[in-house]
Amino acid sequence: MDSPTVALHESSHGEHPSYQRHHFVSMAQQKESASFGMWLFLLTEIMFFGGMFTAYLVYRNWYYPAFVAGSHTLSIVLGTTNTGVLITSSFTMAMGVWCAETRRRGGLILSLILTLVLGLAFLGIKSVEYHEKWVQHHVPGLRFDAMTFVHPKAEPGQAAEPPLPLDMAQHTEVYFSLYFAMTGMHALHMIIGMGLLVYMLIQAIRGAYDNGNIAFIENFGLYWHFVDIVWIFLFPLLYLISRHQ
Amino acid sequence: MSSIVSLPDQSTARIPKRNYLTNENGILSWLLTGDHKRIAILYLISITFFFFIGGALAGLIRLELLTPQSDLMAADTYNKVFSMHGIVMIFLFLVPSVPATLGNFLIPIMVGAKDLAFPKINLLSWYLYMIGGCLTLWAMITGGVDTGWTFTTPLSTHYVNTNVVTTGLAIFIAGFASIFTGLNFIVTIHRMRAPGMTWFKLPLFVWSNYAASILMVLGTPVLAIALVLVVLERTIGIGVFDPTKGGDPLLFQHLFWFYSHPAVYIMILPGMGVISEVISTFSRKRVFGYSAVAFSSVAIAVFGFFVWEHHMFIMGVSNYSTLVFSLLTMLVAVPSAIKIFNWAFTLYKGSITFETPMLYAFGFMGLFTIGGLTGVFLGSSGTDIHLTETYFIVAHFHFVMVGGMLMAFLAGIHFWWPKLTGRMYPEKISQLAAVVTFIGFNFTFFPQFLLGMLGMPRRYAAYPPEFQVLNVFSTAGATILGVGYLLPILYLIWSLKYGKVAGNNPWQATGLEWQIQSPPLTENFIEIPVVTQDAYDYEWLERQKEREVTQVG
Amino acid sequence: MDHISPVLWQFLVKWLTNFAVIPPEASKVAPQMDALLLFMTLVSLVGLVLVIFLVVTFSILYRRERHPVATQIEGSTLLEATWTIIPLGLFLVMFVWGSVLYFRIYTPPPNAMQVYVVGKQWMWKAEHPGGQHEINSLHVPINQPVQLTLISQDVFHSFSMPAFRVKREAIPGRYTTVWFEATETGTFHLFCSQYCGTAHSAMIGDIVVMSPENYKKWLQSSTSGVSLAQDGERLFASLSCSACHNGTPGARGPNLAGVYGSTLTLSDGQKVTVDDAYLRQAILNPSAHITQGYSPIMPTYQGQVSEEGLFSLVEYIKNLDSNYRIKQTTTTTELAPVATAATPAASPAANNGKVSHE
Amino acid sequence: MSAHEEHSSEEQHIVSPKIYVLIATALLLCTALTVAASYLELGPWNAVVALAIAVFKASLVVLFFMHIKYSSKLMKLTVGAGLFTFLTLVGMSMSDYISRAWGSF
Repeated sequence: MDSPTVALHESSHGEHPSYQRHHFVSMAQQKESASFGMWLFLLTEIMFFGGMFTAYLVYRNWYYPAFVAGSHTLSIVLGTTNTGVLITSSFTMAMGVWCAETRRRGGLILSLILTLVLGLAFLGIKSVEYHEKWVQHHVPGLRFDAMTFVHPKAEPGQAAEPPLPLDMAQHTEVYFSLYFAMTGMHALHMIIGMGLLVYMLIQAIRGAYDNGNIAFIENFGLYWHFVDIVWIFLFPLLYLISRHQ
Repeated sequence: MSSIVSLPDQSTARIPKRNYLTNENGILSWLLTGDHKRIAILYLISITFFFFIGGALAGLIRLELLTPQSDLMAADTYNKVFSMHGIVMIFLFLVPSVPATLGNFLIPIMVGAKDLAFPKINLLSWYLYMIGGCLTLWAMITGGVDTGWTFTTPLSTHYVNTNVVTTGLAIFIAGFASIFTGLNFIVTIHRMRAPGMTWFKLPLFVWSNYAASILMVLGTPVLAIALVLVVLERTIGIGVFDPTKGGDPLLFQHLFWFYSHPAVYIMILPGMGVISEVISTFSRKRVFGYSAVAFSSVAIAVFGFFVWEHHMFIMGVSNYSTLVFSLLTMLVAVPSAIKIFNWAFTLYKGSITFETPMLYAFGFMGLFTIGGLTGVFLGSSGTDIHLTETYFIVAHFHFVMVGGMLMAFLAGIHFWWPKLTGRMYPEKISQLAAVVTFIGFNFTFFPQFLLGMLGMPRRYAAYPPEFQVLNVFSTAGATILGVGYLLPILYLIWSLKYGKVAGNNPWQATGLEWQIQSPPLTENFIEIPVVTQDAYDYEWLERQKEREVTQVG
Repeated sequence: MDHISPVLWQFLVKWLTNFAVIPPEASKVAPQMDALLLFMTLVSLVGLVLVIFLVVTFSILYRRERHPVATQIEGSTLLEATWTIIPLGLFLVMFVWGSVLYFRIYTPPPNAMQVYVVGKQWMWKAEHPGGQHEINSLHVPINQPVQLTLISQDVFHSFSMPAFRVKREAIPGRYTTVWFEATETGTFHLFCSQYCGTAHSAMIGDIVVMSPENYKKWLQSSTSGVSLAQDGERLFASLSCSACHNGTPGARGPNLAGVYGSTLTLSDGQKVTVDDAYLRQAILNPSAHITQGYSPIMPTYQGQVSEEGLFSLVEYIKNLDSNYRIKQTTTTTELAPVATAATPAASPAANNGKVSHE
Repeated sequence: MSAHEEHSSEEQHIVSPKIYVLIATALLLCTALTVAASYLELGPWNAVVALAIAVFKASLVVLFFMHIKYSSKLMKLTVGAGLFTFLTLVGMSMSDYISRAWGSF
């Protein structure tokens, strides 16, 4: 065949579903493209958080005692709970995708609601933690007092943390800067995700996904799981530094 | 002088009635378009606008440097002018220049697709770019920013009170425009190729844009987070880069250059793609060592991530990592050398004509060779000590970015102008413009190499009087260069109405884009083509023409 | 030449008479740098000429008029390998040569004379061990290795001396060092070459290289009467450092006499060499620099001592001998005889830095 | 290599909910494990264990929740590329920070 510009008829694909965009040859191509595009977007997200992970690694090595002390002011109960909440929401989202794939509208709506509720719970717990930091003067820049580490107060029912020398105590501000930057960016991703969840919920109730056009849900699923993965790393890095001390 | 231009009979030729420009009318049909070709045109208009803003600022810089004293403007005004020149030129012109205009227009056609994979995201990319651009202008009008385009901490976070936050956000937003463009290209090139279009049948323009897209997607977010941290440090005072709080200001530079060095390749790689197309077409020959050129693009992209620290050799990084990064820098120079020689040998036993795009391509080869080789001066850590932070650096990256990229951009614009608009640009005056640009460029930037050797630091509003003569040469050259850049915009606009009708394939080139009408239909291809020929297969093209003749006959 | 405007004419004459492509070679490393630069320039020229030659020759030989039909060629592995390997080899030579130079410039010899430099918006402040302070200028003797220890008080600056082919950034919060040995007397440019804000281009000064005799005179005429180490001693007392670091048995802090240059074991088991940078860190961030066997009771002096004061303290600790008195070698009066020693050229090493270590 | 012909035939792989339940349980267990491990005195191994568990958890999410196990080679390569660049950023940056302590000059 010596005629490249002559057409190849897409006879194999017969009728196209209504939601297939005109420039795609087939539904499979559209689907693959969408999820590939989503993955590439997630790569940019990896690198976005990557910058902060690099900073974390540098300063953790430099100011290890400050990182330990800062980490010990975080509530391990709330942190663990939140990890559980987020993992569960990831699970409900995965179930949502499954329901959408198998065209179970009721299941999809339920999964989305559960995911939304769990996401809200996560943010709620996070805001409790943030509030606690604010009360304790642990918010870098705005309300920070290194002396709380030089003269640590004993929590009720617990022994006081060992005091830090002033110079190291001052470096806890670096820890909290990273803590707020990393969890803040993570929370921002959660908030964006919640907005999308509400949108999808409305669409699902309207029955927009009943025809099998579920690329949006699948790709959102990828996004949501990615947010979960970020937290899976943030949790041990921020909460679990030398808890045995 | 003979040429390969084969235009249709101008008395009967018409621009096809139905094409992407005439498909819909009204301003909204442009602002809400999903058509990659229209978005390319939107991008073309906007980057030209920003190019001339950046160019005007460059003119101010050269005027100020005419005399040793800072007499045209005060030092802080000068600082704002060169900062804005850098920011506008890099983030609003060079990064999107070839990919967002020519790439947007051509990549889907070259791979045989009807559009990019995500038309709406493509449009979103343009809007993000415009928001970023307008914010930058807003920052400039309301007081400017004087950190330089590098936003070095702690200068940017604590020691200036100009619009760092606005500009930082603007670049953050414009960065996402670049990410979305790159993402779209990668998906399109992977997923939307026409039947038979294997990787090694792709034009080299596609390869080089693919490589650049990888850098955009993986590099830009690191710049984004670095800027976010700067903004947070400036507004609420967190302490990630602040040395008084225990932060390391060098960390910012690590993150910044992790993007901003690969950004150099984001800027130059698509330009190299243009050169491959142009040189092949005007020497009627397959690019010498197609796969070497293709792989060298990818090699540049991959190695590009491993060399960023050469911007920081004298800044107190560890000597040992300097060794590593210097070595890797030497390695990244090799693929560029390969490309230059492969292009030169593409001419060997070709059948060469000298239309404007080819002249620009020759200009590119000369200037990029100089720019690339002087890069080695800076990559070798010892000589870097003497030459860095001087005008040598300025000359080096202008040779690469302006002498290289801008030449390639102009080559590409002229080369594909018939495809974009359906009309030819006027040949004689554009050849003149190419020559004027080349001469003006050398006049402007070559003296700066000497200034750098002599040790004149960059970003100086006032300088010791002994440097004046070379600065006067440079400013004089800049006026010639300015003329060289004004000419194309004038005659290209003129040609929109009065240019000759170009026909489908005025250059007798082989790419898929030349086998369809000019300007193309909105859907590019009536039927998706099946590709059997290699890229740059001029014998295939001849057979095609013969067949058409016999069929018509 | 009346058709050229007089201004332009003047310009050209001035340029042609003063034309230079490199600044004066005024340091020991300058010829070495220029040799490498020359090598690179030659290689680049050969490369450039080769590319131009190929393009021009092919353009003439294979232009359409002469060669109407192109011969299709796939490529040539042999040729491509050639222009991969030869540039790679040349670049590697440049890498090795450049790295040798880099290490040479950033590794001060042990006998170098010390000058401390603080960069701040927008001036350079140089402090000599003898207590001479100067702003935006640096006086150094000829044929004598000089080590600069640099720090910035605010933003990044860069101490650039083109005539010596040497520059180094002064960065906030950390010492950097560089050294040079001037080989020519005269006045040379000093630039700040890292953009540092509004008056960046005004942050310039002079480097004055003097003969040993003139340098001695300059030292005497510009002395402040208090050497850096003496100033450090005063600070050491007023900050009550001596309360713990007094060298007595049972003192709460380690004995600092002779600590400079030694290897310490820290409380976390790490071994460190005590240098300027370490001393500065130990004063500002003591808790991470506790010598093994001592308890972490030292308070931080962050914010209480200026960068100049830190230099004084460092210089004081460097010059402590066992009875906590500064050695007299570092005072201005004592320095002079060393500089005018009988064979100054033969023993540039015989300067205060060397002597004080013995 | 051409895209669509290959993949149009490939049917969408639907992961069964059983696997999701299994993975979610594993993730929750690992969370408990990592908390418990942090209370053990392991010296420098504490960080290693915490990171190893986190990497394991993340792999589970990527492979099963995000269907990479059932995806094309291209997707696997994409994930690999992201990981590679991330490690480049961290590793090459750390090459400066780690070796700064080696030599004072």
